[in-house]
Amino acid sequence: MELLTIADVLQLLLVGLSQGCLYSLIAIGLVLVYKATEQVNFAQGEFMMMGAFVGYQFIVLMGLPYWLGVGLTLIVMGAFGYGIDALVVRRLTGQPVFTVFILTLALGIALRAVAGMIWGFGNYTLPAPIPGNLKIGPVVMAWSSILAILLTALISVGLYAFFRFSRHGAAMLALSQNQLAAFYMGIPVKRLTSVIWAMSAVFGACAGLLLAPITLVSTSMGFIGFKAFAGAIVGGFGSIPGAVAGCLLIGVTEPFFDIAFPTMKGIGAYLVMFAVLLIRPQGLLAQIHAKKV
Amino acid sequence: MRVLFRKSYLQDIRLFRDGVQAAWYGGFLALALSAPLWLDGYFLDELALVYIYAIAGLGLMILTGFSGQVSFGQAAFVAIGAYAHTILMGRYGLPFVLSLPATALVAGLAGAAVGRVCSRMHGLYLAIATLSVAIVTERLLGGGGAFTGGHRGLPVPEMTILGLAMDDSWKTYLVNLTLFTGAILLTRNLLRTRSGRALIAVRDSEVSARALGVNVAFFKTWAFFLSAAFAGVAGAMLAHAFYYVTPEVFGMNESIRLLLMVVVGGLGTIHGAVFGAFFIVLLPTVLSLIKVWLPAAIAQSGGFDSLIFGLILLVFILFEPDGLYGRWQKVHHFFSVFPMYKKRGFQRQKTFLKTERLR
Amino acid sequence: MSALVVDTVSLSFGGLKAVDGLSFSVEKGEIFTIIGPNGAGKSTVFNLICRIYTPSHGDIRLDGRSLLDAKPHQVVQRGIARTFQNIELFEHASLLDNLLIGRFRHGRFAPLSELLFLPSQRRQELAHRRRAEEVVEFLDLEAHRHARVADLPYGVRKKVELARALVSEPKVLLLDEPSSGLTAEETDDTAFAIQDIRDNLGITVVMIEHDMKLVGKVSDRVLAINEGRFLATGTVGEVQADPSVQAAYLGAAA
Amino acid sequence: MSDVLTLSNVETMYGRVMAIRGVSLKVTEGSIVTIMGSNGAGKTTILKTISGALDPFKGRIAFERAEIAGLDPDVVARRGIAHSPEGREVFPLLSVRDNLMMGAYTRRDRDEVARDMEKVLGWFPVLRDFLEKSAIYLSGGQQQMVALGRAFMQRPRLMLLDEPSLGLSPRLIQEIFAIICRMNGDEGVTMLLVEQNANVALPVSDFGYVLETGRIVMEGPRDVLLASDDIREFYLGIKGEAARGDRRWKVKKTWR
Amino acid sequence: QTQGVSDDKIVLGTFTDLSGPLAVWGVPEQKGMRMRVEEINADGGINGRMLELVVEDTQYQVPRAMQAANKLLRRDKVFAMVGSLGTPENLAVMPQLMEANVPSLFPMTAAVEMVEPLSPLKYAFFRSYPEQFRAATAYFHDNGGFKTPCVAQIANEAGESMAAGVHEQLEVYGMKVAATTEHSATETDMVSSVTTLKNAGCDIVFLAGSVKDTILIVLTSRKLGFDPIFVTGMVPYMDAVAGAGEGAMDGLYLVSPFVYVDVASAEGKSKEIVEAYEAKYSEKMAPQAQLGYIFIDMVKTALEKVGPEVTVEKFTAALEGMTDYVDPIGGQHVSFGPEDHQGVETLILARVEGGKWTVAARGLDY
Ligand SMILES: Nc1ncnc2c1ncn2[C@@H]1O[C@H](COP(=O)(O)OP(=O)(O)OP(=O)(O)O)[C@@H](O)[C@H]1O
Ligand SMILES: Nc1ncnc2c1ncn2[C@@H]1O[C@H](COP(=O)(O)OP(=O)(O)OP(=O)(O)O)[C@@H](O)[C@H]1O
Ligand SMILES: CC(C)C[C@H](N)C(=O)O
Ligand SMILES: [Mg+2]
Ligand SMILES: [Mg+2]
Repeated sequence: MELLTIADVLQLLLVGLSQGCLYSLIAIGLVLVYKATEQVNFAQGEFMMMGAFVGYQFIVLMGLPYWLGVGLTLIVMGAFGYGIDALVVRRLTGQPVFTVFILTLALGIALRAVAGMIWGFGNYTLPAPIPGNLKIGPVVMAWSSILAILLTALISVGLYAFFRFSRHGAAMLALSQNQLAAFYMGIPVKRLTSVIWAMSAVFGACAGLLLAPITLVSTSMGFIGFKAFAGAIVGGFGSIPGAVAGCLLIGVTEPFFDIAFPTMKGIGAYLVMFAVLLIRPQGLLAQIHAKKV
Repeated sequence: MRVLFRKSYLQDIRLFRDGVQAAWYGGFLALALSAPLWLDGYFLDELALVYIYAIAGLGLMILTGFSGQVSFGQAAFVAIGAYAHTILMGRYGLPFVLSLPATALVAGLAGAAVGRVCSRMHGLYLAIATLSVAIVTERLLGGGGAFTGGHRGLPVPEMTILGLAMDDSWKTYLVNLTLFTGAILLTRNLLRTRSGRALIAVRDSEVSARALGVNVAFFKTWAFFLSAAFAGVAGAMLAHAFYYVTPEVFGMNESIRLLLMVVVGGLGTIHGAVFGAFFIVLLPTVLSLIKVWLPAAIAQSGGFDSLIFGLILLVFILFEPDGLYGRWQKVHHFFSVFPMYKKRGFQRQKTFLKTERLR
Repeated sequence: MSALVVDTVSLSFGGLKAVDGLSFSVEKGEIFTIIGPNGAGKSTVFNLICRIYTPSHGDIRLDGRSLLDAKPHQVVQRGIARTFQNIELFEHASLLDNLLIGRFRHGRFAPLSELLFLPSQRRQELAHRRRAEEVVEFLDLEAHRHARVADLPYGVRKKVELARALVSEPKVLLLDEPSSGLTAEETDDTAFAIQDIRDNLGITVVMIEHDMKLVGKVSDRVLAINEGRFLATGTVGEVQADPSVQAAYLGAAA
Repeated sequence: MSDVLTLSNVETMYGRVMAIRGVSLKVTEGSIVTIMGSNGAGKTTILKTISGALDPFKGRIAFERAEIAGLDPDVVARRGIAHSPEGREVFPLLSVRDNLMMGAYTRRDRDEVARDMEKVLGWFPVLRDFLEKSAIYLSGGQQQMVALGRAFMQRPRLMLLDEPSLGLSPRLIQEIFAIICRMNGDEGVTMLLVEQNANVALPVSDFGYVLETGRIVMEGPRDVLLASDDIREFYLGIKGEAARGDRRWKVKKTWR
Repeated sequence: QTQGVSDDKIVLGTFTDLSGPLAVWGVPEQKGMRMRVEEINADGGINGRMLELVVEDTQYQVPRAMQAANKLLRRDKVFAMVGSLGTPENLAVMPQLMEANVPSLFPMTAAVEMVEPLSPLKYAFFRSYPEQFRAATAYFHDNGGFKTPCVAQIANEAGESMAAGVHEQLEVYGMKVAATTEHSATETDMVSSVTTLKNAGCDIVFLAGSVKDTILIVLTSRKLGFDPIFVTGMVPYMDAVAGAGEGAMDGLYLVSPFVYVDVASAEGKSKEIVEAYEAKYSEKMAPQAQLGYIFIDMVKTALEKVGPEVTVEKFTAALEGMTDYVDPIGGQHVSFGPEDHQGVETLILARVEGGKWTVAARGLDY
């Protein structure tokens, strides 16, 4: 086998970076819900899939202009996320997080089926937000990948500021740590939780719209959520910078792993995660703390 | 309402709470044993499958329900069991009665290895770590070349026990029933002894468990060992039921299904594993039986089955977070106090969560 | 010989010196109380003894043998049992199961015998159960025997913790605020229980307590600390009379 | 003076267990009321039912004449009831400052909030050293201070305090009750206290209730209660001549 | 009395993927089958017996296939299994069928084991995956040739046996696969696989895969400026693949044992069927639907030959005697014989042009 050229390495790094950013976008949705409510949304990948399908509906099936379609998709998905919490997840307020975890697993199954029944089980193409590629010498990068990187950076910084400086951000942290006390403080726990779900569905939709041109729209595209999960875990589940770092780590190492073991493509992410957890069982930026007794 | 008078400590220790309960279980066992007399092959096979899944479920229950370690990788151990058994019997010619315990040991050791490595992980971290074990195992089995038969897998040798060919539904049914009963007994025994309680201690408070002398890492590993051994036995029996083992059989989906099973059944109870197995195994069957009555446009559309499956699970978790067994207890309570039942007498009070980020 | 010796032990969290060169020793069969203002480092001392933390300096000895080479789960083997200030019970298990877990150190890991529930196992279980029952009776917990611990009121849970520590039959019992959350009457009962534990069982008791009435009633010796450092020691009367203790801890009307 | 809070015939259940069996009580404006009772009497349950953390099975709860039974706790909190719960319930991973600021979540008056913060730090000067420290690392008593301070930061009209003295040093207990009196006197906050430490609580209260197994068995103004033998013996721990003295009245337990 | 045959009906069973990764195959297949069944029944059935088709969804999961098969065999008591989808699923179910003496007819997979070892109960429609890939290898070897053949394989049984065909045929030429990559079905990004292939300098890549991965590999290669010959087997034979990426799939080759007849190019009887399908389901008749339609039609033809008294033996004898069946849509010749249980004997080469499949060559072999 030939050695990789510098250009190849660059290319793979860039691909890893943009793939990592896509993982991050999904992971941010996941971590956001966790950070603010300590619920784990196993259906985040399916939220992303729904976002892609809704975009497909507006942009391809209904033929709306791209950015109008995107706007509508984000609105619809925001409402969808809010609704999922208000109608379904909220009923489990106070149940162990594990129960919510399982609930979202079932939700994922149902969402995949619903999407398939509405849009079919095939693979569909959705145009890229900015078509075409950026070519720098031998290295090619899709404009939409660059957009993904920018968006991820923007969202991470925005969320950091939100949790750091806003009253509601702090309230969300509080409610994830002690629901009863949060209620006692007069924090509208239920409404904030739904808002968080809406936000995470919107981020999921962004990821879906950006991912769609790369991997096609299909009911199974949500499986990428597992890798986002792995990334978030590597970073220390619950930390947004951690999630981004973890996803980038996984995104960047993955292609090199695949090249080294071409017949084992796809498991690199999990091995990296496992390796990190062996050394740091709580991930890079640990979110689990020792209890004081 | 039946009131239980305790007259000796043994009452809390022995297998059944009282004679009435013993009679119930005896009745169930008799019913199960006699099933081949009044059920046709189809239902026998389905029931056998229920037993097999229940064995795997009991294993997962020990791990997740009792020791509190969420595993998304149970299918990996089922797979290891299925392959170990097939290879031991097929390639090394071990007889069934030796191969099965050996399989349990192999799978158990694999589980212990994973458990040992993961003993510092908790909750979600552990869940995803074990999920990756399942994903990687599937791929490794597929890439295992001649030893595992690659993606094509391996044909499973006929089941012969001490020279008797198990070539009929009722025979395999009885074998599975026996193993299932055995698994229940072992689990029950575990729970009424010291190491079973250690698992519960680890689940509820590691700090306290340590203060009382429980070696937390060791017992986590032990739970993994037991659960994987159970899974291995289930895998071996699944292999026989499927005639053919391929890596696909034991993918991530199967892991998720197993976890859903114990949750729907009711986490943390032995009954839960059994109820869950009935639910998960028989639901598709029931669905396809009732589909006949539904309008074709709905019933024939792709996705209908998974939609209903997902929705039923959803509704279940929403309205009965304690699982099927929890529901059963309520029904039971209703009948035992029948004329005096107050609807809100079983009201779920509001509960509130505290962070699980503290260990 | 002293049962438990804490020898110039120090520990800091970040820049905060939680325990700072603290020494004391507890005699066998003594009821020894540690008092001190909130945040003085009392619970931290217990955590150090139980090996939850490792001291940055100093040594802790039980019956002359250093405890520092023990892992947290081996401390109870050496004969030290404890309760926690914030209650750390096995919430989803019954009271009895909590006590039976307390018996953990009196048994061996015997997988086959356990899984098959051999007759020897049955005998052991019966013995554990009898032991647990004695403690239940001793602390008047009969009514709650089969209740799920999570459903019990605060005060009862406090007692369950004491019971759980007791069934392990320790040589030294560490109690972190045993009377908090109890009424005066219940505090009295606790006082008698602590005395009985010492008198009848010969267990050495080290406790942290803020209720000076209880302290006065049961303690043989009292140690007052503040900011991780020694303040005063002696009988209750002596310590209470110490002006620095009065200023830091007791307040005006003590 | 009007009644701020009235409970009539409240029953609360846990699953099938009835913890409160028809409790009626009143809290008049500007007063301090104490509920006493032994372990498991249902004191915590009453407070939780008032603040909406539990739904009553039966009965009515009126706060400033509006029905609040069955409302969500956050709604009740915004109506002006602060609850300092049993077991402290601080936000473990937030800093002490954020914990206190959470108390002021519903308030918009920044300057007032800052002034209240100073007031709280003045009452509990130790907290000032730990402002940026996560609450989980505080000692038990320090957490209790955070919980009390946080409830005060809500600027409630009615404060429910569940065992505020739990785990505090004797000196702090005196100080806390002094603070409670001050809040009551200076800020006009009405107080409903649950306290084991009746020795300190009762003398500062205006009125008291005694709860046994979910029922109110005795009630009266402070002076009446302070004079009652039963109260003196069981809740104040003051032994009368005829009572048991320092001798134990229970059979001495032996085992082994 | 034969299982599944009563005075007024014959029950057929199938398990397929209606909501899993291969629902793109299963859903149209099922529709095509149902359409033919309904037509037959509307015409008064076969010798007075109506056909009944019981469909089970497996989601492409073996355990569910096992349960489905168990139900079809024992509860519905089907006379035969027709067009059941999936290699691992069929492999797992086959022993049960044999034991129950139920014929396995035209499973929707081209695994070799669907005919081998020869059994009176096993009949396949397709030429197998290895044959498809051997023929593909042979075709490109003979027409233009290649130096560095590579394989991009999906990590499952089907992918493995497709790749095996390439290996076998290359051996004939004394050549070896230069590079192999293996990806799972849920993979979303193929850059690394493509880079591996590109670095190995492949001039032909055999895509031993499924639907989505095929599209992704081709699209990614186009993006990275990697332009070898891409050849695949029958699995991605559908419009969605040809049309993906707005023309980017042009040039992709595919070897298939059946012909996809587009409504535009159809004529005569074939046109009628395709149009009837479109009218009924208001969607284009996918090749998978066409296969489903043909499968049932073949069963009907055989049953008609059997006559009023239907037994498994008579039925299989009729199938073995069916040497002159011509499929009503693609016009392909299908023949069986006592030693030959594989229906279609020819292979065609299709190619994407202008976002559509066109037949580039017929009669491929090796
Ligand atoms: N794990 C920790 N990390 C950081 N600081 C800690 C930790 N544990 C204790 N501290 C600090 O150490 C000091 C002593 O705490 P400790 O819990 O020992 O107090 P205490 O004497 O038990 O007080 P109290 O009577 O209130 O329970 C406190 O200031 C506390 O904030
Ligand atoms: N979650 C629960 N489930 C079932 N029963 C409960 C639950 N919580 C409390 N109880 C029961 O309700 C009764 C009242 O409990 P509560 O906590 O109100 O008592 P309390 O007076 O506050 O006691 P303490 O002084 O110990 O805090 C007790 O008998 C207790 O066993
Ligand atoms: C025709 C395809 C749907 C078959 C599938 N690739 C399999 O062999 O499993
Ligand atoms: Mg303390
Ligand atoms: Mg209370």
